[in-house]
Order: sequence, then C-alpha cells, then structure tokens
Amino acid sequence: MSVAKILEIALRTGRVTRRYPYEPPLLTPEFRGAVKIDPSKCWGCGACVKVCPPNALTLKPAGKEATLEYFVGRCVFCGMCAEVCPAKAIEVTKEFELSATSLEDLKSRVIHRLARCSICGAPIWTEAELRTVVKSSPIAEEYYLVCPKCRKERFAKAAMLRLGAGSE
Amino acid sequence: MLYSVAAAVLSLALAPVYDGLERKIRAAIHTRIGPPILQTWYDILKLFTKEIVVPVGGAWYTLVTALELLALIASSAILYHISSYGLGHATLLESVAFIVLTSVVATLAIVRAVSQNNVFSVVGGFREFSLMLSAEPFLAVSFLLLASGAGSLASKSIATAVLAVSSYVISGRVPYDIAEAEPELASGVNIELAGPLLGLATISSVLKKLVSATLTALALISFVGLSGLSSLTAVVIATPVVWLVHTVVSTILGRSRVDLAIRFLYVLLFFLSSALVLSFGLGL
Amino acid sequence: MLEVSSVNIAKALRAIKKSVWVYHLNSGSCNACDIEVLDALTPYFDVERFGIKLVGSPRHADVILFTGPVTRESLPKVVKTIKAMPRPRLILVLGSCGIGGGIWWDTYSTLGGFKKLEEILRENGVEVDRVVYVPGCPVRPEAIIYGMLLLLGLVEQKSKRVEVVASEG
Amino acid sequence: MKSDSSLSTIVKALEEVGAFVEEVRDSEVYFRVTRENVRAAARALYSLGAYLKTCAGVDERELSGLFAVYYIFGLDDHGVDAVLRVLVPQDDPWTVSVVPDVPAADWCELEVRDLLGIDFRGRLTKRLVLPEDWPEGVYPLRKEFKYDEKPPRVLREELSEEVGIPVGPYHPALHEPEYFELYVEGERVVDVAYRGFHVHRGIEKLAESQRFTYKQVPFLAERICGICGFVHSSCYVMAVEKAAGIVVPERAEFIRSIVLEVERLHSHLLWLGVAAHLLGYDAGFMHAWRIREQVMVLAEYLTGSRKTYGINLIGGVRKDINTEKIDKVLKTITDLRKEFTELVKAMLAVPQIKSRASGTGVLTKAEARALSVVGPVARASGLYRDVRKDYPYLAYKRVSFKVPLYTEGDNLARLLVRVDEVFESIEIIKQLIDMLPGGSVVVEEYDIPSGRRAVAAIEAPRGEDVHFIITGVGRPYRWRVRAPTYQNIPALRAMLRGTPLADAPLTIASIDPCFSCTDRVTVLDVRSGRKSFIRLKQGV
Repeated sequence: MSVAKILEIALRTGRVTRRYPYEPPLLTPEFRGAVKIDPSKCWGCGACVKVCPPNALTLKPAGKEATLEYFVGRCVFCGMCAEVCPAKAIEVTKEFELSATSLEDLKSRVIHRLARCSICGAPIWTEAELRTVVKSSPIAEEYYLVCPKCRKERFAKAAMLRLGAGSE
Repeated sequence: MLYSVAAAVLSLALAPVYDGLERKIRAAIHTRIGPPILQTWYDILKLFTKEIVVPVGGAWYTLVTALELLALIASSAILYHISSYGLGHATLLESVAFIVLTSVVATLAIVRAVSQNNVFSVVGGFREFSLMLSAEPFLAVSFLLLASGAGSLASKSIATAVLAVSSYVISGRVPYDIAEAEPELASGVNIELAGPLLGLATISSVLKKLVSATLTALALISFVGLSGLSSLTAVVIATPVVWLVHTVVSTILGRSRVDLAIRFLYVLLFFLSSALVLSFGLGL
Repeated sequence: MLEVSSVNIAKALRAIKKSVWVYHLNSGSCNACDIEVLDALTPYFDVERFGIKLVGSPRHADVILFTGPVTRESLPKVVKTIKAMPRPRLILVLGSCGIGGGIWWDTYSTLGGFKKLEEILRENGVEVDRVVYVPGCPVRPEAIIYGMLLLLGLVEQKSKRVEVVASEG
Repeated sequence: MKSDSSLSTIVKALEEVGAFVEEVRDSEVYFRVTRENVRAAARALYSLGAYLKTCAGVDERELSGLFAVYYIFGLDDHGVDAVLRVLVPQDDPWTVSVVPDVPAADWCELEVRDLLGIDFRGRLTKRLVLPEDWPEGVYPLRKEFKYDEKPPRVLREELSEEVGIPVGPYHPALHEPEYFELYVEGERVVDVAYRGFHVHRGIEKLAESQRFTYKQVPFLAERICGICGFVHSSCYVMAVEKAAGIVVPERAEFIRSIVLEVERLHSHLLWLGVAAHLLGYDAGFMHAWRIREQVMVLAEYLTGSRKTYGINLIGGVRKDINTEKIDKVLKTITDLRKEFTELVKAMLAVPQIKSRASGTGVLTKAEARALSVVGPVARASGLYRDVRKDYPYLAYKRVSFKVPLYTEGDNLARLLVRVDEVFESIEIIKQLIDMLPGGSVVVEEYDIPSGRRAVAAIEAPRGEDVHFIITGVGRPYRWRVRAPTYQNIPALRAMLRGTPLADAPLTIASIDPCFSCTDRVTVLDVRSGRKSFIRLKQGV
C-alpha cells in the first residue's frame, strides 16, 4: 500500500528535530548575523552609513559630538558596511539571538568627538578620522584643522592678493 | 456497575492524555519530536485561565456546549456499562439511549455552529450535518444489530466493520474533519470562541474521539467474546489501541471534500450493509 | 481599567508557559519572515515541542506573531485583528520590517513598523501588554524560538543598549 | 536578435498602423506610437503571437515634458521584445486603453492610472493599487511627489463595525494579506472579487529616490518577495547591466544561475508542502519542508543567508564558490533527488490529493493565452512558455533541460509541473557545476550612462519576472517590476468559477501567488447578497 509509504519514510528518517536552544542552531559558517562596530578602530568616516540600504546605520552630529548609531532592528544583514569600512572596524558576527523587550536595547552607539575648524569653529570631522589621516599622510595643521569653506575663502583671498587686487 | 463507573471516570481523565499521545505519534510520523504527552491537558487548563469572551449568541452557546458535554459523558458511561457484559448482551434501552445520545451530540454541534453569527461557522455546521446524515444511520443499524446478538459470524464481522468505519467518521478526524477545515473555514465551528468556552469545545472534541475509540474497542472485544470484568478491562485497554490506529489512519490521509466524503461513505457503507443484509438473509 | 498590572502579566505568562497559541499577523511583509514562521513548525525546529501551536483566529491567540512594516492598506485590518485578541495582548514583533520598518521604513505607503502602529492602537483604545522585538531579515526559525522563550521569561536577554565613546587612539 | 527577417516582419506590421521605430537594442525594439494608434498597434502585435509582459507609466517631464506609457510585448517565438512608447501631454493626460484587445493589460493600466494619474479611455477604471483613503490627485510616481510624503490617513470603517471576527485579509494557513471575496451558491463558487495590494510598499518610487543608489537597489529588489527575492535582484542587475552594456564574468553568471535554481527548489518544495496542507495532508507538508530544510541550509552556505541572499552586485556576485561548496551542493541535490522521488510517490498515493486536485480550478489553453499567464500556470494549460528557453539568459543557454508541459490545466497539472521542475532543476544544477568556468566573479569598473532603457526577464519559480529600467544619474530614473503573480492572479477568476468552495484555497494557491495569498476568504451568497447565510444542498 503506497499510502502507507510515508510511514516507512518516517521510520527510516527518525526524528530530525534540533533541540534548540539545548542543541546548537542550524548555522553554517557563512551565516551573516548582526554586525559589530569596534569603537577602538572606527573613525566615524560614515562610509558604512552611505552604503547601508535600510539606514540602519546613521551618523548624526550633535554639538561637540557625532554619534554613529547601529539599529539592529532595521538591519537587513547584508554586510555591505563591513565590506566598505576603510578602518576594518565592522565585523559581521554570527549573532542572531538579538531579541529584546525594548527598542533601545537594539541600538548601539559609538560616540565621536568632533574636531572644529580653527577659523570658524564649525565641526569638520571626527577626531579619530583626523588622527588617522594625519598618521597616514602628514599634513600641516593649518590644513586639517580648517574646514573646506574657510579653506576656500582663504585660498580665494590669497589668490586675489597675489593678483594684486588688494584688500577692498 | 461500580467498576464501570470507575472505568468511565478513568477514561475521561485519560482522554486528553490519549489525545496528547495522538499528537506525539503524529509528530513522530512527521519526523519531529512533538509536544509533551500532557499537552492537551495543558491546553485545556490554560484556556480556563483566560478571560471569558462571550460570542454573539453566547447564552445559547454555553447551554448547548454544556448539554453536548453531558451527552458525551453519558454516552461514554453507557459504553462502559455495556462493556462489562459485552455488546451482544446490551438491552434495547441501552442501545437506543446510546444511539439517541450520539445523534444529540451531532445535532447540538450543529446548533452550536449555527448559533454563532459567523459565516464560516455556519458553513462548518452544515457540513457537519451532511456528514451526520451519512454516518449516523449506519452507526445505528450496525450497533443495534450487534447489540441484538443475532446473526452469523460473517454478518457480525461485517457489522463490526460498518460500526468501525462510522465511528471513525464521528470522531471528526481527517479526512472527515471538514467542518473545521482550516484552509477554507479558519477552524469553522470554533472560530468565534475564546477562553473557557473554547476549553469546553476542546474537551468535547477530545471526548468525541474517546467515544469513537471506545465504541470500536467495545465492538471488537465483544466480537472476541469476552464478558464480565475481563471484558471491561479489555475495552479499557483496547481503547487507546484503537485510538492509536485512528491516529495513524488520520495522519496518512488527506482531507476530503464534503461531496466526495459523502459519496465515498455512502458507497462504502452501502456495500458493507448490502453484504450484511445478504449474509443475514443467507444465514451464513 | 485599561492598565493590566505587571502582576497580572506575570500570572498570564505563567498560565501560558506550557501552552502558547499563536496567531500570525502579516501587515504587508515580503513573506520571508512568514515562511520562516511556518518553517519553525516543521520537523527541524518543531515549536510544538514547547506547546506552541498556530491557530486560525486571533480570538484563540495567546501571542500574536507580527510581521511587516504596516502598509497603509493593511492598517485598518491589522488594528481590528489585534483588537479581536483577548487581554493580555502579547506580541512578538518579527523582522526588520516589523521593528523598524525595514528597508522601506519611510516610504509613502508604509507606517515604518510597530512603534507607530502602537501609537495608533493606543489612540483607538487598544492596549498592548507586552512586546518582544525579534530582529532578523528574515528572522531565522531559531531566532523566533529564542524570542518566544524571551517573551515567556525562559531565557535571558542578550541584547543590551551599548554606548561607547570612540577610543582616544 | 534571432533573425533579421522576424524583426522586419514586426517592424512592417507596426509601421502599417502608424508606429515607427525609435531604437533597436539587443533583443528589444522600441516603437513610438500615438495614443490614438496604440490599440491598433497592440492588436497588430497580438496577431503576430505576442503576449503582454507589462506596461509602465513614466514621468518623463524632466526629459521631454511629457508622460509616457510603455507597453512591453514579448514575442517569444522570435525571442524579441517589442516596446510601444505612447507619449501623453501633461496638461491633457489621457491615452487609449488597449484592454479591449489585450485583456492582460487590465491591471497595469489601472496601476499607471493610480500612480501617475493618466486616464485610460475605452475601459472601466477603478482604484487598484492605492488604499481607499488615499487622496485624489496625489500620484506617487510623479517626480514632484516625494517618496516619503504621507498624505493624511483616515482609519476606515472596518474598525467600528460588527463584533464578529475581523473579516480582514488574514488567513490562518497562508500568510500574505490578499483578499478574495468568493461568491458562492451552496458550496460552489460562482464568482470571485479580488482586493489585493495590501503589500504595496512603494518600492519602485523608493528606488528612484535620493535614499538609493544603483548599488543599493539589489538589496531592495531582493525584498520585493521573500520567497523568490533572488530572482528580483538578478533581474534588476541584469536590466542595469544590459542598459549600461556591462559584461559580467561568466563565472558570476553561472553562480547566479545555480543560486536561482536553488531558490526554485526551495520555492517549489515550499509550495508542495503548502498544497499538501491545504488538502489536509499535514504529513506531506511536514516531509516536504523537512526535505526543503537542507536546501535552505545549502542556500545559507552558498550566500550567507537563508533567504534574501544578498550576493548580487551590478557586474557580478559577492560570493564565490569553492570546492567545499561544490561538494555540499552535489551532496544536497543527490539526497534531495532520492528523498523527493519517494515523497512524491507517497503523496500522489493519497486518495484525497488526486481526487481533489484533478478536475478543479481548470484554466483552458485559450484562456491562458488571452490572459498572458506565465510560468507553471501556463505550462499546465499547455502553453509552452519558459523564459529560460525563449530568451536564454545567464548560463541557461549552456544547459539542456526539458520544459514540463501538461494540457489538463487543473490543479493536479500545476502540481505535476512543479514536481517535474524540481527534477529538472536538480539536473540543471548538476550541469552548471560540471561546467563551472574559472575567473573572477565581479567587474568593479563600469559606467552607467543615463537615459538608457532595457528590459530583463527571468523565469522565476512562479513564472516570468520582468524588470524594465530607464537609467538615471546615480540611480534608476524609472524601475518597473512585474512579478509573475501579477500576471497570474487575474486568471483566478476563470479558474475559480464552478469550483467547490473546499477547493478554492487550493486553486488560489495553485498559481503559487508569491506564497499562496489565499487569505481570509469572505463568503457571500449571491442570492441574498448578504454575508451571513449559506445554502447547502443536502447530501450532494
């Protein structure tokens, strides 16, 4: 009776259930779980923020600080942020046991202090990024501590001076 | 008598456990672990802790469910009473009482379904009605025949087969669970219930399975010809065995459709009944 | 009395610890979470071993499994379904869409997840008693199990709000 | 282009009705046609054996000051797509509907009307895609509409009415909110009304918004559908690659094809399980999903995720395949083949499956052709239609496989088509693995010029998936997606008529509506017109 064939299949197969959480989950080595940002490596450059499709990563300046926030509750686990991170600060973990009772618990933040323009005082970039840039290519302080706007103005002024226009 | 009462009470308490076993075995056929054996008890107990939401037509509903439960308990009690001396020696009163009670259960289920102001529930109720019309007469005839103790070995065995099939139908399992068919009716007759009322409905569906299994067990044991305490014990032991067979059958089949189910039942039961009449007539 | 006190919730959780009936509510998700919900019922994960059962009516439900970013079209039906569920209303919000609106969190036709829905529910007098958020895109069946156990208080929560100042180099 | 003669036939036929060739690219011919002539042009294409792939409305006011409606026709015998472009002035936005000649255009025209505000003359119009409380005169696909605008919302009457069960679009067994109203007489369905688009999330608009770039859209595309998402992301990247003339490394094409077939396996096994469940055969559901689990594990091992794989990039894929992965693929499909053969045998032996699936939900070949149905639905009704054969893409030109064809057009035929396709997919994967070429898997350097157009199509598990793209600066200018289910749902009306109520869920599921959107089915009795009472002929 082939109707009963299913019994034969069942007998042969036995029980396949994984007793998770008492047994390990059905994970493969390739699984992409939540990402983890290493605050000691992150520059706060925002490359990950630009590439993140659902805006799970945001970089918001506020006062003297800029906060890089990772909201795992909106993450789509594509791992693109880890691929583009120039500082290799983002790691794709195998973590999937992320449940929480409040949305706040799903957020992790890295707070960056902002360096300010030595002329106008506007925030330019994060101190961490600044240090990295200086380390890799020594440039003069008058450059890295001046915001692009002031730099442009200064350049224009210098150029005009050179052209002999003088101060108006 | 005392033993019958004890057996009935024991079986009532054990019915949810049998149901848990059923789920466990079904799970095994699905190659999974399944719930704990006491799961049906857990479900029932939980439902009774929940708030009471009275559905539309609630007063009616509660009355009908209570009556249905009573009828089920009464019919299983009668079965255990008969068990102590074998189906072949049941009195006419007992037989008629049992048959009336099973019809009452089926009718009440329909009333319960229709009393709810929900279209799925109503469709479910009518399906149940059609099924009842196709199974109950055969159940009654075969039961009465066996109870009369008349007939040859051949006719008795055919009557037992008819009883077994029709009692399987009233247990409300696949392929005949069309009244609660989930895909099209979203659990049909129970859709509006919640909390303790749903708990009652759960108990009554478990008891239906118990009555069905006990009935078949009784017929089989009587066929073997035991009587007295040993017969009662045998029925009590055979009930879970029959339940197990019901489980396996329902797991390896699919759900029927109301027209197909009725056509199939009529053909099968007519065939069996004709054989029965024939064997009676020929006195085999 | 709209508030259900924490004591009652603890009691309710105790009552359903061994028998959890869940109703699956999709508010316009892409189906990935939804098939993982179904997958959790199947042999490899078999949530029935915890007494978890999928039911067909919100009236029967102890817990709602909520997926999707809440589209405009589904909103009234979603509100109505949650309203039909008896108290206490326990909700497991599954997936990035349900929690934070997912990849389409700010489009014209979605509400951007459960938080906004909760406000609308409150405006309509529908209280939700307890919510557990289960991230994933889609949520793995194991993550659903973990979230459910967290809701029942059987496992500890691992996710914690983290706030670190980038190192001084 | 398969042959120049077929092209000239098409061009000649269309020039006779006043259309002229705008552009010829690869296998696509773009025609310009006036709104007055569009019906005649569509008729001409239909008489050449074309079927409608989809239509798309585009706000081209920034480019030409006009709206445009594109009708994309496939001529699968020739392997050519003919695209009609109808220009519509913005101050008088109407065009002539092609629906009287091409019934398959019904939905996409309504969608253009909803989202772009172009009126179609010569047909009945009603709101289709947008919710009822969406204000009149607000058209999301017009460029001035910002993707994250939220017009005021009105909670509709569904909230306040009767105490009964929510007659919402939710169904216990199937998990997508689509909404069918079945009109029944007794237990027999006489008509069906559909109210879908509960899942309208504004994806097409989002892709052209500032939030997205070309590179990010694949992740969005993948989430159009959680079951066949890889089809969508592949189709999107193929459309962009085609438009920009990017040549993808062969190895990447093979990997995409392998993953596409793995996806088909998981999707068909899922469907088979659901079908078994709908027929009350839960053992079949459990076993089908047990077997499927290994495919899910394989998918995760190949891509990093069980679903929404996230490996498609413009120009190739993110993850390569190594020998360990190849071994795992081979082992999985070998086991799968064995287990699946047994399971199918056991399932088809269940009497209720055969008796309930055969003869129900019949779609005749003529109806199938008129409605331009695709995929297993078409093949079960005797239409030989498979994008992998008609417009070979990726690595499919390199493999040999059969296209299962049945003529009964009923639920059983659709079931058997999918069963056969599982075996074919296993064979395809085997061949692809055998022939897997070496080399890199992605090209990093490319340039996407704006203003290019392309149509790409992939045979998804549910049928032909079509993506139409107009490139913009940094992101698509317009991206139109036509999922296979979109094409198949209108056929349900033909399939459901006369079907017993009990088989309606199976019939709806039999088109595999992006995971069976057989949701809450409202039952209405046509005679009383009320939602309350059902007449049932006893003992039928």
